[in-house]
Amino acid sequence: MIDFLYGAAALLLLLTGLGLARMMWGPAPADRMMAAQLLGTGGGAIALLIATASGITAIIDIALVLALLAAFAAVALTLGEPGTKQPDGQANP
Amino acid sequence: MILVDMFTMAAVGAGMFFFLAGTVGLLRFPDTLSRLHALTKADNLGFGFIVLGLLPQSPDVLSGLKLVVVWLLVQLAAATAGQLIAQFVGLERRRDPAA
Amino acid sequence: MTLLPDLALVLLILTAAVWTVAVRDRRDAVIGFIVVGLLLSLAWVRLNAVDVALTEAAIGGGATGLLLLRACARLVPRPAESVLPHPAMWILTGLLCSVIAAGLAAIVVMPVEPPATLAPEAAANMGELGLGNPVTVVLLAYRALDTLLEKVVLVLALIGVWTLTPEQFWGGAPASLRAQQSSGALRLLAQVLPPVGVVIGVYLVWNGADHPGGTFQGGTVLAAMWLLVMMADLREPPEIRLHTLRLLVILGPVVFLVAGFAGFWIANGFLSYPPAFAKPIIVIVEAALALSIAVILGMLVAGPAARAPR
Amino acid sequence: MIGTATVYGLCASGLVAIGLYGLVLHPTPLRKVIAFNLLGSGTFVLFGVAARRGGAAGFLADPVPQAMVITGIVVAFASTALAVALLLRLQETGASSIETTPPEQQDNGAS
Repeated sequence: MIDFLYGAAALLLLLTGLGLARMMWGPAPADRMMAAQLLGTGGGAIALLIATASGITAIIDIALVLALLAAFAAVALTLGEPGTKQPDGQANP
Repeated sequence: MILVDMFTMAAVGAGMFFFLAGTVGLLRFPDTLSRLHALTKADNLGFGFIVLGLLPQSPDVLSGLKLVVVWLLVQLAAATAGQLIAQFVGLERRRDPAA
Repeated sequence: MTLLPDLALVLLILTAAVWTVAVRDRRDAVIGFIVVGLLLSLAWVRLNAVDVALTEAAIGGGATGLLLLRACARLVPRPAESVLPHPAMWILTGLLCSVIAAGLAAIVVMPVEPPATLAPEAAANMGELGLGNPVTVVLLAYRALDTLLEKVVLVLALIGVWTLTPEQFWGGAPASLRAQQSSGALRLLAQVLPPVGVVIGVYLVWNGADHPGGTFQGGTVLAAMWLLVMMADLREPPEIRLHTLRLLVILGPVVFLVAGFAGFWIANGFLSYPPAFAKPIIVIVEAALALSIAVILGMLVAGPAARAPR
Repeated sequence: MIGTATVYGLCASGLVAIGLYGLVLHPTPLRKVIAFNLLGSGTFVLFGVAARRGGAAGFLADPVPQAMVITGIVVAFASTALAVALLLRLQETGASSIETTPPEQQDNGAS
């Protein structure tokens, strides 16, 4: 069972790692952010698998923090670029 | 005991399958919004199945509870991030229709 | 255990790092840096450093990414950005960096025997204090002076940021953090997530006494929740002249100092605790520190005042 | 025989080199800040390797380097924030050698 869980974690790392190709290809910033997003949730799942396999339950807390902040980068992306118009017509400082 | 382990293997395996589908979709789908669709599948179903599979293996009630909380948080984050990224794509397209 | 997963993880980290440095667009570079941070937190798990992994997940994946993306949103790109140094410079720098990497790698491959460790000293401290997390023991008892000075550094950094306020805006509020486009989804997230996040932050601080976690991790999570509320435009950043805000900023270091000086007459010297009360004192200090860290990190991201006080 | 710690030690050396390269060669300050953070992460991982090797007295890893790294990560964040604030102020005052930004780069609520 433990070997299975470690194996699953390794495979998951490989899968989410393949997602990094999308980060490099892009082409839009949104595509790159999606790769980061996949890595955030994939990393959480990997942490859960390792936590269960190793019996160190504290690792679950890492998944907790990763899940809590998973949407954070996507929110920060919407802060925009300088010189773009805001909805109320003012230029973004 | 064996039954529980089999359940875990099946559920984690199903979770891996959805992560695989999500990654393949993220890499192979032709445009940004359909890639986003693939991603949210991995987030929701893949993560959900893995948590479901790990639940019977959790050593105490608190750990199990935390697993469920993690899953709920990922649900919320995936849904919101999906929305926000889609809005961001729309915003970029309006600014620069060529992109 | 085979080393293959570790090798794969290392390869991913290095690929993402190279891409971060090599990519043209600076916002893409920030995304690359966030990815490196996420991967590194997994690496810390493999290095058996769960406390550090928590910190890296909270700061590397969350707070630094937000700070840098916000910088991208406010800094106008300059035309000089496309000017690159001469190719001979690249090659020379590349060679020099490879030499440094090779030197570090040589140190890593040929380790000292037996490995240097201070773990037994830390363990000796642990028995006296009644805490279960060795890293917290080191942070708040064995090397408490370092932690205290680090808090002072945080306060100094915030003062440094605040001194960059233009004359006419002194005392006012930092620039708004609101997103480019108001969004129902974001507002929902900022209403649902903070209650859960605050519970998790407090849990990390409380749990930090005996298990991985602690003031930094909890404080960062609290700061992240506050920033989320500000980004969703539910709250504006507070004016920096507010006395409550300034009190909260120095609360942690002051409580830590008071506990430290109290050590002179209730125990045997600066920053030493009487064994009977060590745990309650440390928990109180941790709570105050976490609150201060949350406020300081939030205000560091918000930046100097950008509008006149009302 | 190469152990887990060694693998991550090599990773750390690579990170330091990559970060240093970017720090030296990138012309823009913001990219330098990012590269500097990569360099810092590499240094932290080196500490982590030392911690993992120093696992003794019943610990999986030496807690002292771990505590130093946690302190380091937080200080690195604070200095990054200060650097970003300095860059923004530099832009506002237009004090850089290349003046391309209009001087009124201030917040909406300024008026």
